[in-house]
Amino acid sequence: MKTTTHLIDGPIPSRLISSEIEKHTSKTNIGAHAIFLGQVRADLIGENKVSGIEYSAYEEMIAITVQEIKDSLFAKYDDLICMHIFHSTGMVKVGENSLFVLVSSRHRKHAFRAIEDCVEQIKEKLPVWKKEIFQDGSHKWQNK
Amino acid sequence: MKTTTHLIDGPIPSRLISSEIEKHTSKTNIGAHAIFLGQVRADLIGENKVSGIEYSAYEEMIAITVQEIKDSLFAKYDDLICMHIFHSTGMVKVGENSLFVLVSSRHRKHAFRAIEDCVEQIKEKLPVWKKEIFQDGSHKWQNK
Amino acid sequence: MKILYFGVLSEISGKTEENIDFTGTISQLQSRLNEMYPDINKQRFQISVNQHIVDNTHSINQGDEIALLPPFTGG
Amino acid sequence: MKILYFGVLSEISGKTEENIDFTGTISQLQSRLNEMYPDINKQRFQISVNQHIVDNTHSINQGDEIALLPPFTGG
Repeated sequence: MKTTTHLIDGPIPSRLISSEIEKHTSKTNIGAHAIFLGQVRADLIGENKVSGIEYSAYEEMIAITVQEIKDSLFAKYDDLICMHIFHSTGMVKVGENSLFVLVSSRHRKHAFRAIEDCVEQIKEKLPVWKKEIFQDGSHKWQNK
Repeated sequence: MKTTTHLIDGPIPSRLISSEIEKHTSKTNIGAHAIFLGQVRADLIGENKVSGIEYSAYEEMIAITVQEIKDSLFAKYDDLICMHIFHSTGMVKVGENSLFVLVSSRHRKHAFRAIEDCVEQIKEKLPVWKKEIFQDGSHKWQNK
Repeated sequence: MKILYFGVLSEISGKTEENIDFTGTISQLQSRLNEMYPDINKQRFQISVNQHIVDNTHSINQGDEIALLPPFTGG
Repeated sequence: MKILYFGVLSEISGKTEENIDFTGTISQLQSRLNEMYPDINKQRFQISVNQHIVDNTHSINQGDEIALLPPFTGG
């Protein structure tokens, strides 16, 4: 249950997903992996189409927040074996991925519960901000 | 919403996960991917430790079943954009993956609902049978 | 008529498929199977005809593909 | 005391960080910010001291790292 906090400069490389899964081959008590990927949508805001999102983060606070999320998940889901979070910073274009969460458990039920809980906590607590960049070059800081 | 039924001979190659994600880069209405992977556990049955699982399937029936699962998911989750199922046949060793499900949706809620629903339907309806192979060479057909 | 044996049933019958001469209902097929492989009816299984699961009253035609399906255990 | 501006607040202040001479409570810091950047207090934000979110009564020491945090929008 070590804390590995990963900020990735630019989009999540798709090969990272495969390589993270491969790392779990030796953990033979795992029966289920659940993965979440957040992909940048070409949303239309008024007449402006999103071309990408620029993410910024408070790096020094992220490790603390990830540890809090981990502690809460491991307290709730005793079947959980490990979890990993990767978040992009900088520019991520439409169709690319900006968030990669992996949770692994003995049986599937807790993987399903933990993946959703984890993503909701990330949305609520992780000190990351998105700035939508439009095709015409303008931008908008996303507000909740 | 086409039916792509994939039986994979042996374990799910981890690079398949990356390559499937890459295929969705051009679908710019997708905001969320949820993935499930089933990994073979080194379970202890009595004094016998599982070394792998041998899967067999009724291939001709699988396409029909997958289409039924798809139809039910797309009827329930209108935010869903696509889903893909890959299942192993033959031998899959401990630590390797035998099931790979990918669902993609506009927003995350329906991806979370659909991935769990889909895996439960696979367990219930997909004509696949597992034979646990033990370290001493003996085997046991799994019974529900 | 072709008959497919899956899972533990392939072990009991000693084969994955065979052709048998049969017409009648699923109920009648089960009696026939009981004579051929007395241990099969100790197992729980469903029966499909041309890849669709059917009940005991269903009538089988020559040329149908029958399959004996133990509880599914994929995933 | 170091103060970090995130998200839209970095745009309003025109900087991502600066050092200011200040001791007092978070409430007093907000008054000071209001003088420095009148538009900042129109925004919703939380304040952290040394990476932990605090309330208005918290006292700031020299050497603390303060951050102004608009609502998080990661993912």
